[in-house]
Amino acid sequence: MNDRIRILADELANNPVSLCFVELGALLRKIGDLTGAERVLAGGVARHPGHVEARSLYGEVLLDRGKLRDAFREWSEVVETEPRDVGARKGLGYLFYKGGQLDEALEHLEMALSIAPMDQQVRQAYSRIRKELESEETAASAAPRGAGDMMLADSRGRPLTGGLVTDGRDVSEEVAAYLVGVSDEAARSARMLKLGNWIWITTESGNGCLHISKPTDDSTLVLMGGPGVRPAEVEMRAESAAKTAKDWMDDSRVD
Amino acid sequence: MTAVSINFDRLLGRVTGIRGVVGAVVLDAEDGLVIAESILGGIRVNAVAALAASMYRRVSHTTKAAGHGPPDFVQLQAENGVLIALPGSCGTILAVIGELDLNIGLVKIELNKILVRQ
Amino acid sequence: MSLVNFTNKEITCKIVYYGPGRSGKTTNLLYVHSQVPTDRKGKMVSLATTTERTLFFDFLPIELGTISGFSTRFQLYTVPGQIYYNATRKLVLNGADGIVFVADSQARQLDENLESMRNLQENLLAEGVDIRTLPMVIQYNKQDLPSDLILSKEELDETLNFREVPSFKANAIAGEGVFESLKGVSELVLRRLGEEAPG
Amino acid sequence: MTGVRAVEQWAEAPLANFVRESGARLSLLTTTSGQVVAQYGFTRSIDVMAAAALGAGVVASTSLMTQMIGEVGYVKINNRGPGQGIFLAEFDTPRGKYVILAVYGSGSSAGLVQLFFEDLVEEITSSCPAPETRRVILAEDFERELNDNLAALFGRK
Repeated sequence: MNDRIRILADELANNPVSLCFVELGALLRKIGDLTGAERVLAGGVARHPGHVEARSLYGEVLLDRGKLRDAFREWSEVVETEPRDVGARKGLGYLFYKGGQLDEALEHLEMALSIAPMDQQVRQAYSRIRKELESEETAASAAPRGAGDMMLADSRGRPLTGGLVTDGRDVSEEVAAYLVGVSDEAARSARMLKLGNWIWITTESGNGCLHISKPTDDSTLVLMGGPGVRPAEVEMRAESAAKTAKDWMDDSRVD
Repeated sequence: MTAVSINFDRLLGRVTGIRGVVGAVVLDAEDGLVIAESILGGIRVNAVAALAASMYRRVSHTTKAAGHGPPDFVQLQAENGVLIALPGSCGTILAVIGELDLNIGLVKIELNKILVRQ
Repeated sequence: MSLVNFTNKEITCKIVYYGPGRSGKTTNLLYVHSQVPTDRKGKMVSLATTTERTLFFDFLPIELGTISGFSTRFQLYTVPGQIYYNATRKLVLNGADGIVFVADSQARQLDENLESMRNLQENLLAEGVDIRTLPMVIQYNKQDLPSDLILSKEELDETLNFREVPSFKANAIAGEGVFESLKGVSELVLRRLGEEAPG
Repeated sequence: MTGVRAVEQWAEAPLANFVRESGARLSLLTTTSGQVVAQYGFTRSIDVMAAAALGAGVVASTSLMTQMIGEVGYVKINNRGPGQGIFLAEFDTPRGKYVILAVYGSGSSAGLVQLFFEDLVEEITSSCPAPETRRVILAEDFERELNDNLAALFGRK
């Protein structure tokens, strides 16, 4: 790789208008020479402002260098010239996501997906941001008493929406991972002891209570009550939250 | 009969005397094996012990992950009845099977009294 | 009895090394273990007493390879030779597909050999197995000892080999006759498997 | 895919159910003479055989000891170590006696293993066929293959 870099650098030195700067910039980035890559690409795009691929790559190098504002400017200009540039759309999607502007991020990723529907990276980013957006909406509607005490998890041990916070620490993922085992064991115990289907589990300990239920076959809802909260109160809230969760799950399902 | 088993028998007698309680089992929390039992026919005693221990263990993982520590009381509510698990002394669990309309509040009060007196 | 998996085409046979105490049964297994490459053998399990005599049994599984399209495995067992371990011998004998009777060639051990052969017959009968129908070979071990101490193969055949089964001279410590005995019993076991219905 | 390898196909589903429900890490169904009928979790077939031989040996010797003290009934042994436990038991079926060995860790318990052992016995008893009679057809010159294999095994080739 270093030989190739040397050849390209020589060529560029002899012929500064050569388009080999794109390959050289990409190789320098690959070997971790971000400063070199930025310098070569900055020079190149200044000479060839219409070279969309080079500018998209330049945006990536700027992002690597932590120059988010510059990367944003570069990619914005790229999509003005070429609205179908997937790299720039991905980059803008990421920058908006970092800035907490989920709607805008989604818009760029939607565009990227329409151009490259099989791009796994885009698909994953898109579905993650969509879920986050939806979870914000659900948490807002289902948890009027504030976030951090209610979570819906899927049947594979992952949080779907909402979240659990204990002593300022997000415990959602850990709890979600164990919920699958609880739910499976509850179903088995109820069946084998001839108690029919299980409806919910409530636990009480020194630091509070948990209420676990299954709003749908493929989800588990858990509500957490602090030390002063009565289990019966959590149980009542769980009932209405289960209804909301069921509706949300039904709406989210792709036919 | 040993002193320990006499205590368990007395405890089980009092628990099964509570209205709506169908049966009760004292079990080893780690092994899930029966230590003492008082249960009506038709229910597999060893199933109650093994499953209650397993459920208590799995629920404990969850409550610990949530920062709540091990549970003092676990209630599984099902369509046709209730399974309750409470940790006892020396690594035991008391599992109680109750009817659907079991008065949980009363059960808790009674169990507290019984467990304190043991 | 041999276990045959017709779906995966696998045969597993149990071969028991039988004989009086200190005749060299474990030595046979140790030699096989030392010869077979690691990927073709399992761990040699040996339940021995502090005096290095077999208490329960020795066990060595080996992957023989493919025979007529069947991937073939042998489980080699030894029994404790001492008279007082007969209960254990019976256990190990249970379900055997073939026997390697390891006799001690020393003249003074002749009675022990005879007693062990009689004991084998008795234990098999208790399991409902007629010794005449079970694949067996006899190995006359310790043939390396001075000739005035041992009996010849012919003399030993005369006394012990009344069924006229294949017999082999051996010096198990050096590995002589070990291969031949295993080969002999394997042939008999597999031939019988082809003749009879497996259980 | 159940992860169960069965020499006799009727044993696959019952052992798979047993492993799934009991949470056993390793499990082995053998004849009382130590022949493997089905197994779950072992990676090398020859390690399975050692476990089978030892398991069958322990069951057989325990059975004799219980007879010596005048007890009757099937052997059922549970040994729990600090990390893992071993459950070993024999049971009867229309096909004869079998031995089950299960190794379980902290995700399971002696109670769960014993509970689902009862179900396993029931399942096997009702599903195992009577011993069938099928012949192994070996090639006429199987001795040649046998000799080649043995010679290769003993490094004589």
